[in-house]
Amino acid sequence: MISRIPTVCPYCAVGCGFYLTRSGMEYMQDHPVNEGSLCPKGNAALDVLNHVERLRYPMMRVGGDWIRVSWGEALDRIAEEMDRALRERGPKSIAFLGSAKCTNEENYLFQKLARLMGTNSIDNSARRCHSPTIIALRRILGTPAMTNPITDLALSDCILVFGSNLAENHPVVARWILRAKDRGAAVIVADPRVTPTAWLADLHLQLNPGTDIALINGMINVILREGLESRSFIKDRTKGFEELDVSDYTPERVSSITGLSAGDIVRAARLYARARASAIVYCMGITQHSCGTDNVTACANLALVCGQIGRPGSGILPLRGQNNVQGACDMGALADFYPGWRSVDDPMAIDELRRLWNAGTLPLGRGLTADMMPDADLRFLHVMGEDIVNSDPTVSRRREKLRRGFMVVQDIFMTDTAKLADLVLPAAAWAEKEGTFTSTERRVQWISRAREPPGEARPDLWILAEVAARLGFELPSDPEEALAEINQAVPAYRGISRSNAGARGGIIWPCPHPDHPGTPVLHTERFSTPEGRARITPVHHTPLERGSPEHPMILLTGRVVLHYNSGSMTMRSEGLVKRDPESHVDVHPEDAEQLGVADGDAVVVETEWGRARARARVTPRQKRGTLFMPFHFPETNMIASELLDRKSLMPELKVAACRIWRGE
Amino acid sequence: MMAKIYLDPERCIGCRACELACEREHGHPRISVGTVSDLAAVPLYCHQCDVAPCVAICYTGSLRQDGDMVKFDSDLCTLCGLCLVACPFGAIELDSKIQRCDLCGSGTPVCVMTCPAEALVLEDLDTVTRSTRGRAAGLLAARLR
Amino acid sequence: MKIDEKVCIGCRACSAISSSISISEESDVRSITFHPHDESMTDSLIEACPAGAISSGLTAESITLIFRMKRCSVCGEPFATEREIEHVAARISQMQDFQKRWLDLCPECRRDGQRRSHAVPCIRIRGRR
Amino acid sequence: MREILVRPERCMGCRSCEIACAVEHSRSRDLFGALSEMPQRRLYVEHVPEYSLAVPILCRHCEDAPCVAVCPTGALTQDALTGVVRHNRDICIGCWTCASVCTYGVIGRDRRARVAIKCDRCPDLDVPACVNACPTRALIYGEVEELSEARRAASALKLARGVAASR
Repeated sequence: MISRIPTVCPYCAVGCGFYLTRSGMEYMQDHPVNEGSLCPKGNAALDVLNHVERLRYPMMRVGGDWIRVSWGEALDRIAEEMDRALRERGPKSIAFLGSAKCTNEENYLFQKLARLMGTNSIDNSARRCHSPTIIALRRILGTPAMTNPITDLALSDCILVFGSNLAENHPVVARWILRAKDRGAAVIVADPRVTPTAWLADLHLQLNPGTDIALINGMINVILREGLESRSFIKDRTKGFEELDVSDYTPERVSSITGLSAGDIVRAARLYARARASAIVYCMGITQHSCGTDNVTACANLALVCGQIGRPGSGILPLRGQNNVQGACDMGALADFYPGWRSVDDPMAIDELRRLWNAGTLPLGRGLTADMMPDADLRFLHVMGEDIVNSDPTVSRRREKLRRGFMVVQDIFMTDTAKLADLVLPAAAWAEKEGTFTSTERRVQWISRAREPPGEARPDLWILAEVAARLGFELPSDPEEALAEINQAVPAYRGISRSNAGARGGIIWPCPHPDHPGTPVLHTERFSTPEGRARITPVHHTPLERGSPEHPMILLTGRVVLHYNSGSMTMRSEGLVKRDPESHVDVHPEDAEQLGVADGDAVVVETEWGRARARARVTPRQKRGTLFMPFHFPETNMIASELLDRKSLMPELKVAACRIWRGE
Repeated sequence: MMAKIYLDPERCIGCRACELACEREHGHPRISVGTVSDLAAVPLYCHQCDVAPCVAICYTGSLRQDGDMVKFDSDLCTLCGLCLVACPFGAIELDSKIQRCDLCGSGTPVCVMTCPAEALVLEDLDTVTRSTRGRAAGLLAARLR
Repeated sequence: MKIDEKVCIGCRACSAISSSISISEESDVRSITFHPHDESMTDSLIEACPAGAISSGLTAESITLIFRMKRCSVCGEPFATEREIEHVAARISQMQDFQKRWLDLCPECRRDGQRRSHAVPCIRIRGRR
Repeated sequence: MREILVRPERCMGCRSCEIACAVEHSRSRDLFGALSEMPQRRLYVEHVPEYSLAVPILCRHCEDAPCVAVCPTGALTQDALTGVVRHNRDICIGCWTCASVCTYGVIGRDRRARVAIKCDRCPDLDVPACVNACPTRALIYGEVEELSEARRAASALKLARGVAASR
């Protein structure tokens, strides 16, 4: 009997390793990313596994009650309802939501099932964190993923952090930034708030919300004016530089847009461009805007102009949110991409999959995303491990509309989404099944089964295979067999196997054949665009006109260190909840005084989308004129914006015009 | 000299992983993180003082100086609570027993192991001050060149 | 057992051993009630008392001793009896000439004060950025 | 306020300062006596191999010194007039909080008394022993204003020489 089994943390996308023992956990000191360390959520990971509220049996809604049913009944019913929806209304009436918390194998088979049923309405929560990254980096660099591994940050001489509070949201990343600082690296943090990440900064750019493009173009302006660009890199590795016109973005003008001093803009530009190796780290402060795709494009432009990409310590690092969000996207659990980043609008690319899957035809054109589902006339919705009601504002506000059709939710807890369903299936949690997770740095790691699932809970893969079998498709229920099929479908995963992904630290894709050691740094010699060059793409600042006389302030949203996304996991962890029990809203002291709000007061925050209650926290670290609310509490989602980035369908969750007053 | 836990406040990101780890290990956290003016975070824990006031006040010998560490023997403890009064750090708590850092027995304490930012280290004092001096000298020397 | 109320400092040692000694706290006072009890416990109580306030002998009635609590000079919360503080101050100064400025603070405010002083250099640098 | 100024460019790493410091803080106050007493260091000549330089690192007696701020017992105090950070061994509890916050790493541990040990700027001497002993005047002692004045004069001289040479 093995006394400890290696596993990967189920929370964020850093992909930290630790051991599960019979009674608890142990740190894994030889893991390449976390070296034994874990953040508070990682330390509390077992609370979820052992929780009394875990779903144990399949349950069907009959009238207002939940009735325990057998797996056979439940699975037959799913097949029957899906089949009926298809017969009566066609493939447009069915939809699927995959999960950035489920394995690659599960997401791969889930999207395959959706597409074999004739729909591209399959999506996952990546839509709400990095869909702009997917669109922009795929177009510009060819590969929509982090260019360098996390540990590479220790080799950087300048780290530019844009819109990421990584010290709270990816604490282990801070370890590598601190290592770089030990070597004398300069750290620049651009964020309207003074976060613990900003504590680490040598230069903190406290810019106005929504002015990222102006800042970046301003930096490029300085770089070009001072001749700090990399001429040879621009000439040999990129195209489109001639079209890049940033002459309007003088430090003085950018200063008036961003609220930063012109000197700080110049300093940031010089630090970034002059360093031997510079890295850009960004997160949802860049993506969750109606100009999210343009924001990412601007980041890429900056890196390309300076040639700061494709070397150790030098690259673009979008920090992704969930433990397998990179993998779920690689597997094509997206409304606009098939596995291996094949566009739904590219019949040639899809034809390869058609042959692999032995399918007659496969659907073309973008399917529905979660935001669109409440308003689509759906007859059947299958949700695998996502709590869209608590993570998606649009769905949250229109949740009742989801109930028009038959809804299946498979999850580990009775989430608010599951409560809407007609059928709820108990799923095995991460340590109770096998398969691969892909972390934010493209690191594919095999997890082993360390525990038995509670009651009759089953791995998602088994559930999918059983449903498929009833619909007349044969899908593998064994993760290794599924991975073998992924080898065929996703080029970057061609050489990935249980043995190399199961080794300590797994393997970083692209891994084109079984003996390949993996590719930690991308784009070292050529970019993965068809022409092998990166495409510099001009983008411009458009003012964020969100304020109005009724809603003069800007509400910012984000995460806090002790909670995670919709809270379906962390809110069930006693150690985390007791340390951070309720929603709060951060207010600058001068705003607070003007509004008559004191620390600890009950307040109401209103946006044009709704009202939420919270407790005020007065702190000078908040920028004047802005508020901040963590989005782990359902209240915040009820008032978040519904505006979309048209290129990626990312909702503008980061900012909303608002007002605040004291009251219950 | 024996290793103790030392803190570099400039590294601490206030994530409270040490608290959670300690609570998991001992049932009650013996290290507590607090933020100051939302600009810094400082974990607070027993310093294993060399001339410890808690040892001076303990009349049962339950707290005693053992080498460079303060050892605690719960069998001798009467739960009088005077060590809580004596400790200048407020690092001792009393629930159903005395809660105080014991460096997790042997090996590396869990708070040190789990700290993502390497703000807590288990070192002996000489190593800590030597590396600080090295850094200070390095910075000065780098500026001269 | 007999209790010498002039010597007793109002700590929690005896009440932790014997169920016939009860302790209660109300804003500014801690009361300890000694009920008549099984005399076989007396030896261990004598041994457990840090102040030497317990001796052998018979007591027929319940006695309640009332101790004034010391309030923290920062937050104002009571945290120990005044006698306990005096006892600690005296015991530590037998060994060394301490300033003992922390004895006026509750443990929470001691932690808070330590954190503040630790954070001073960080705040000085970070506040300027 | 008189300070010890370090001019690392002059330091040749002879460690005369360390020896003088040990002698001054020994009971016997002579070299052989000091050695037999196993002296403990209060100042440190650090060798920086990357730059092949020796840099004397000693207590700066910082303004608003962090070590004084964190000392829970008041064993470390700062003289308002001279700025000297003094350590009272009798009330030190050996918690090493001072040592862990010191940015220079110059608070050590007295092996016997198990309490902190640090530079006291030689209260019995007019000029600290280390400064007296330095053969290259890498350590100098004086008012900060005087010291900067001397530095200004030196750079003015350097510039003037350059101008004169180019004429």
